[in-house]
Amino acid sequence: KTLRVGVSNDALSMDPIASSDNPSIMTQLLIYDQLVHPSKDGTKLEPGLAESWKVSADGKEYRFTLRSNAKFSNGRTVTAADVVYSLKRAAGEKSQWGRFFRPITSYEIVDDRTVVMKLDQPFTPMLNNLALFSASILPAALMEEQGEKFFDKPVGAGPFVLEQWNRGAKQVFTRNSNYWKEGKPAIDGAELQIIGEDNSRVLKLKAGELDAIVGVPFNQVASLKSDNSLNVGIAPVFRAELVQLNTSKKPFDDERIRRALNYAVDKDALVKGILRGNGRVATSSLPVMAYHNDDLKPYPYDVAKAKSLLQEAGYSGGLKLTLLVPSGSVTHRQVASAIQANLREAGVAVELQTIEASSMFSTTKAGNYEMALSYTTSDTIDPDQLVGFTAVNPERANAFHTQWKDARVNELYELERRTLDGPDRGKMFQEIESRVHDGAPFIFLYNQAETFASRKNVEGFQVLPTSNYSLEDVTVK
Amino acid sequence: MPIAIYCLNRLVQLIPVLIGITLIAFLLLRVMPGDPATLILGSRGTAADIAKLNAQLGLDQPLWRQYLLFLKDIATGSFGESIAYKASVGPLIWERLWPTIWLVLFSTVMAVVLTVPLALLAAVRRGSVADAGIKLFFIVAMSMPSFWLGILLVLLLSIVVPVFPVSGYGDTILERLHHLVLPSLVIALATAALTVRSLRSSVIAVLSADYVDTARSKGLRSRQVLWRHVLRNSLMSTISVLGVHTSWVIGGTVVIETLFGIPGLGSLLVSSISARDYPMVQGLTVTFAVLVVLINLLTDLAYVAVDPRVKLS
Amino acid sequence: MITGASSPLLRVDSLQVRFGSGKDAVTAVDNASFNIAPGEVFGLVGESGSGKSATCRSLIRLYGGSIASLPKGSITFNGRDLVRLSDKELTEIRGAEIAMIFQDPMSALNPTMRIGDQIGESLRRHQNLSSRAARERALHLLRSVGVTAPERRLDNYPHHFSGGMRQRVLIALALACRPKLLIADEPTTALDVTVQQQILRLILDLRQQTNLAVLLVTHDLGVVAQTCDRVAVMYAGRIVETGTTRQIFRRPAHPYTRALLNALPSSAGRKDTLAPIEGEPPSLAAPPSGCRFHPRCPLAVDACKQAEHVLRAVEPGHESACIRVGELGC
Amino acid sequence: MLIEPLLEIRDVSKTFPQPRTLLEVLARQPKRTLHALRGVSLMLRPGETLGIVGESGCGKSTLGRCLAGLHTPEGGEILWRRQPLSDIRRADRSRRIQMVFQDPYSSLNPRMTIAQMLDEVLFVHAPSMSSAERRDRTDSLLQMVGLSPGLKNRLPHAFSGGQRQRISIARALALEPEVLVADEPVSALDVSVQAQIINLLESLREKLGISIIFIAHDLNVVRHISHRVAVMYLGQIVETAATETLFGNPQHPYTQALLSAIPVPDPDIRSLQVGVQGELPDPLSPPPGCGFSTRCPFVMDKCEKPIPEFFDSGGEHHVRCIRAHSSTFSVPA
Amino acid sequence: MISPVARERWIKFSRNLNLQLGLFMLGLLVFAIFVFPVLIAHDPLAVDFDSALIPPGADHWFGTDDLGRDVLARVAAAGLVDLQVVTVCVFVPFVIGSTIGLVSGYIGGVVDTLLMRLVDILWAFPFYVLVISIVGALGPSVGNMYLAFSMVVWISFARIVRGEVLLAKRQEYVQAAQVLGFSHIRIMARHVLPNVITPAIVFMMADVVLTILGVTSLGFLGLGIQPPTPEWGVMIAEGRNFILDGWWVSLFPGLAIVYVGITFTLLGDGLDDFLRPKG
Ligand SMILES: Nc1ncnc2c1ncn2[C@@H]1O[C@H](COP(=O)(O)OP(=O)(O)OP(=O)(O)O)[C@@H](O)[C@H]1O
Ligand SMILES: Nc1ncnc2c1ncn2[C@@H]1O[C@H](COP(=O)(O)OP(=O)(O)OP(=O)(O)O)[C@@H](O)[C@H]1O
Ligand SMILES: [Mg+2]
Ligand SMILES: [Mg+2]
Repeated sequence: KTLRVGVSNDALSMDPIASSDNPSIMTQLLIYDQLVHPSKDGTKLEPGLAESWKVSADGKEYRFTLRSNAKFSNGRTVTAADVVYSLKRAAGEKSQWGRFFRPITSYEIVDDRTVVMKLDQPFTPMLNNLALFSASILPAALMEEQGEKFFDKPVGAGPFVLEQWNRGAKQVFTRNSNYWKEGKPAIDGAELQIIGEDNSRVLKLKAGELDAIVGVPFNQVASLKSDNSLNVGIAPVFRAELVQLNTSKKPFDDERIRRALNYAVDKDALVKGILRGNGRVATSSLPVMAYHNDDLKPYPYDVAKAKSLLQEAGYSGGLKLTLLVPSGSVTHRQVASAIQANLREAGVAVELQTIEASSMFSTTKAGNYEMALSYTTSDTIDPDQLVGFTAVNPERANAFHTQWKDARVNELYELERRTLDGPDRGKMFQEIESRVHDGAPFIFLYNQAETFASRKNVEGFQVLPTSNYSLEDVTVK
Repeated sequence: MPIAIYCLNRLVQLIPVLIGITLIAFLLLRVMPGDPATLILGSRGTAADIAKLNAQLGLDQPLWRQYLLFLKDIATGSFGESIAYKASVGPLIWERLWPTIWLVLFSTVMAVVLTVPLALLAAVRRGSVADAGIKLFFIVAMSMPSFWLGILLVLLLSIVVPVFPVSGYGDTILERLHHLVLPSLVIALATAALTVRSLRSSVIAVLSADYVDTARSKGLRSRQVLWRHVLRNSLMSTISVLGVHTSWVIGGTVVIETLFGIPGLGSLLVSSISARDYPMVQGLTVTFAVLVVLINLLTDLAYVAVDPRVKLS
Repeated sequence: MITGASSPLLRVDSLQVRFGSGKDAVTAVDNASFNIAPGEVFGLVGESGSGKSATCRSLIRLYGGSIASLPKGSITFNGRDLVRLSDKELTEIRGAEIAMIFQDPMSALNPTMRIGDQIGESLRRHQNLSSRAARERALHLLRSVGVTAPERRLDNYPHHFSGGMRQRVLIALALACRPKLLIADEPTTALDVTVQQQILRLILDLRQQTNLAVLLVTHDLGVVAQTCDRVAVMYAGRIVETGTTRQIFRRPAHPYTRALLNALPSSAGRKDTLAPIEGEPPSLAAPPSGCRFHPRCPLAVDACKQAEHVLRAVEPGHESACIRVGELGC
Repeated sequence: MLIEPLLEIRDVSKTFPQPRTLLEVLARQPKRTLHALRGVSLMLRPGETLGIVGESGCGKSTLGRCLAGLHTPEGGEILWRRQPLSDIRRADRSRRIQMVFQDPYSSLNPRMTIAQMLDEVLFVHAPSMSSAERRDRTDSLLQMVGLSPGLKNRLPHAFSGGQRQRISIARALALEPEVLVADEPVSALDVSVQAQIINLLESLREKLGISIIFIAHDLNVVRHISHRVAVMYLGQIVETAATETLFGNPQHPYTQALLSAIPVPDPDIRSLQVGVQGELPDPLSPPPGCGFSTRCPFVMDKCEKPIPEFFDSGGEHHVRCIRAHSSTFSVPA
Repeated sequence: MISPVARERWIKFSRNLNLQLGLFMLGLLVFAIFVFPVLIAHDPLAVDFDSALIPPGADHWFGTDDLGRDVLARVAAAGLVDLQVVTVCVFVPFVIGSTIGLVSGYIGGVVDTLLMRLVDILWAFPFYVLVISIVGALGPSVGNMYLAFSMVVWISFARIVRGEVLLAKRQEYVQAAQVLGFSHIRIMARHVLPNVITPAIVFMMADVVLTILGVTSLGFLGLGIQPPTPEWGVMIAEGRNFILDGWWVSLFPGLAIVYVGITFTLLGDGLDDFLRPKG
């Protein structure tokens, strides 16, 4: 049986160290495997290719033991050498995710199945980072041999093998018969069909042309639920919807403006009207996950306050701003219109600019924007990733391309990473969260749930807290 | 071999057009705002990095050399490097070319199948209810935006009465035909709106031509007159209308492919535009233009096949 | 030579042809009667718009446009009334017994069909010839109308032919099934005089060989004089005079015929002024009452305005519609 | 009587290059040209009507259009009272030579009323005239050609062919030209109307003293109206003479054939003897020698080489035929 | 007294059903666009989640969309926007293209050859591809859309007019004007132009339909007029996401486009009859 899944965007690359877009990441998680995995509920880590691991008491040494039956799809056994090669590559110059692995200063291959990593100083997120897609274990020898060509026909140790990739159309997977997990995956193969328009995806599911889809428009959730042939799921995911504000540009360099914008948007209405209640108003750029700061209150909807802040900042005469909106997503389009209508009331004229979702990231990264409607999802179950991503500057994304800078946040970030997991570390995260809230480099919108739907004959299809979908447990009747 | 000479002639005539096409596509990219190197590197890139990449892309060269480089890229079939896909544009376009060609072909066949009987009926029964009905139908068809008609057809023929797939593109030929029925129908209706009009009026004109009277005076039955004498001569002007219109059809695939999720050139153009993938846009523009030029060539040949008079010139 | 009376091949009686409808209705032919004997060349002359083409086209129902109603009157051809035949029955007669050639040879041949096929089509339709036999016969026909190297020409398209050659091809085509009557609607008007001479000669020669009757439409009185046995003169949709060619030219019995002959720049020499007919031909949509020529007629009297259109015999075989024919002095 | 010629055409030739395809250009194939006029010489005296006849495509219109300035001849020259016509400004030239065209249906701008048409001519050429003066002149012009000024606010489609030809004549005469080139002005008209126009042209010529170049293919008409006649064949003049001389004693075999081909409107003189076989040769590749040699019943070997010179058989009768040079020449019965 | 020409025109008009119907429909459209917004007093931009997706009824004749905006108000407002764009995108190229075609066809020679080569080349680019590329490159804005359409559409007008000029040049009335010694400018303006412009005007009507389709298609693809400015194509794109339970959101803008299409097709046919000279 082959499972046909409708997704909205195509992957760009199969190279785990060169990807930061969700479609690429999700495909990579299907074909590659890592040493450890987040558990399905998003609360702890589980063994992956490593059947066990040991962390030294000082937190400076990690010892992994690989499974004896861990094999790549071409039948070769996964060895310690592959692990070292892959992680060194992930920490290398070319990697977009180098910082996540550079704390490892040396590797030791004890035997084929045992590898030891050494750190100069403790690095608490380390284990979580090894669960990232970018820490996927690749076959060293094959990669050496093929170079970049490897990614045209990648070989991994994950549950599926990428059989065919028609760019912009679909990805076809077959079951990896060498997958270490006994009897998994349960289906013979899968097909990811790229269907940009949400509506087409829903229609195709209804028409039986797809078995499952992710990203059901919220306004259709209710009507799909009433369809007997479908299962509709709503998964709480580690995700936050934001409007990035480019603080390196005027007027966003002024905190008052940024706060005013937060006051001017009626987030409750968005959750109610657009999400149809499937979410909650966001308090910061961090999703509701471990160590969430429950004391923070969202910016209330207060046009008068917004106006007075704008006036204070010297923009009483009105403002003209542009907002980048990713194409394809209905929800984003609706939210954008609503934001536009909201801001108009505060005297801010917004011009919407639709832009292909996959190029959103590179555009904001290049700094060519004023405001951008976007979101973050966590690939790990530890807040460290998103803190580094959305709050710290300089860091990989310079506070998610807003260029916002807060010395205390940077300091806390350094500290948190050296502190062992526990309440103390939690406090640091909470402080960071409240500083982000106050500094308002984003308009914090909401934390939405992920919607998905499948036909009744599909069982086990679900979206994980890390926003990806695991297909290995899916069965099709 | 007059036909061979004719073809050769047409091919020689293509040379300046092809040069012009590449030149325009090239200039289009150069006048676009934004610097490809900055786009590729993002804010990570230092000024030095950007300069290096610009040199790598040849953007530091004088314009004419850039153009020659572009021609070289075309000649090697690579068309440059896509920014979004980080791969050569040429093979990506090649992969996407076929769905578009199938779509155009299929819709043209459909349009012709629709056009000939309806136009003949309307012309022969000029002024009748059938004529008025056909006219009204195609005025409406012509005025309908293709995307709207597509949505309506999907609703009707994929959801309410699920006969055709909602969107996508199959693997086998049969599957593809099945997937292409609705999108082709949308295009074919718009095309037929034009060709029915044109064929109808040329049939009417031909019906009063002297040689049709000659044919009738021979005692041929009206059906024989219609098929042997009227149709062939009327088709000529319709072929040129169709030829001009293929440029529209090919352009229209942009909308239709996006709507029906067909992985062809059109949907690639739309996503590349949004992604600011300039080399891809440039390659696609050239490809589209060359397609049109080739189809015009085919039209001319069809014309030659129908009209013996143009053979020599 | 008065053959018409005995056993006419074609007898047209009170023919009326109307075009258009409602206010735009035009009576192109009104109360036309004439007959043609086998082997006779019958001329129909008149100015542009006088209804010559409408008359002869209506004989085989090729009106070249929308007709208001079926022609009134009767058309008896070889004992059968063509007006009463169904369309299908008429196609059996077209081409087989009555053939037609048209004014403009440049546009009367299908430009996309080989000459041989165009001729063969008629043969295959009426004589059930095989395509090989039809080709043989087409070859023969082309040779007989004086097309040089007919073997080669058979596979040519019309655009390879000059105007005169095309008219020859059209004649071959018309005569393919040995019709009894050839309707020639201004067959030489579009041609140069030297070529006109050749074509007229050809038609007369063929008539000689096959006892073909010809209805020759023309506005050139010279052509009439040179070719026709009998003539009918049309004015504004009506036949105003019929007679043998000599009667018409020597003793014209209608003022219009007379004026027409006088208006010719004569070949006899340079006269100081011509004698034109004043005014313009009337519109057929609103023709003058009575005798339609009366507004331009130098002899018109009040009675002409009410005169009914009747052809009266002036002498045997010579009829005129003028009520003052007695006073014309012929 | 040696009256100074008004217009002298000397050895004028006009060619039309045929379009070549790019491939032919690249293959360096020679240009193909259509020689519409090949060394035409003629002259026109004041007050005279010169008839030009010939079969379709022989270059009659091209000659007329060269005179009217619509074509520029490649070779030879046209002199206006000894002054090259090419030196005269366009506007001045148009005040001297005017033209009437063949097709009464396309020679009037379908979107201008008759009054506008005539008014425009006066407005352009006599800017000093007041609009009232122009109105008067328009009316008198219309009256001159026998039209009622009451019709002047109509568009051309409201007029019959003969009336339109009258309007064309009025428009041409508005400039009071000295020469009127009439390119088949009556061939599209019916006999009865044709006679009206011919009479009109005759009377205007007499009244205004203009010269007329009358192009036609109807020999009877030409014979009626012309003082002198030139016969053209394949871009060349083959014979010129005073009208009666030409018709009474045609010397060129082509002229003879042409004359014999006119159907005489007399049933007692039936003469459908075919005088000349075949049709006009392809003007793109005319025969090297005498143009008529391919159809001439008297053709000899000598005809096929050089183009024969004009032979003056006396009394301004010129013939381009080698048989006219020889003493054995005789008019065939 | 009415002049005979005016009388004729009136008779011609009174018999021209297409033109009358077309003008009537156009009048109705203009009325709707300008009067409805005043009449119904709904703000086409006001977001109100409480009244989202109300089916057509007494309060909202065309219903409301997912953000609670009145569809009728938006359709009317969009009509204004779309017709403005279309007017500019058709009229400017009409003037430019016709002028170029007129001059080029009349002068002929090298200028004409070069120009027609350029036209050939531009002609090879499918309309949508060129427009999308230009708009995509310069960014989606109304101004750029004007630019893109103008750059593309003038070709058609130039081709049409040039072809007609070449025919007209052979007409004897143009030659007569030359023989009459008129200046070339006068001949072009008074004698050629009025007789060649009819097909261009008729095509202009067809082009309105094509341009409406083009503009709305761009809007549909998100490359045209940007939200919240109401635009028919954008509205259809938004509405298709809840086509099953809010069919009215994309139905009405679609019908509006069809209405405009029919109107201008009728006008085109009518003008063709009306402007063609008799005889
Ligand atoms: N299909 C038609 N519809 C309407 N009116 C017609 C039609 N055919 C002919 N007429 C009218 O009938 C009249 C006679 O036309 P017809 O063609 O018979 O004249 P004709 O004598 O052959 O003239 P010509 O010498 O120009 O050929 C004309 O006034 C013409 O306008
Ligand atoms: N503008 C032109 N371009 C090319 N060839 C031309 C042009 N004008 C005339 N010709 C050619 O020149 C030759 C002479 O043409 P012209 O019109 O002078 O003949 P004509 O004697 O007036 O014929 P007709 O009796 O048909 O009017 C013809 O072969 C014609 O095809
Ligand atoms: Mg006729
Ligand atoms: Mg001529």
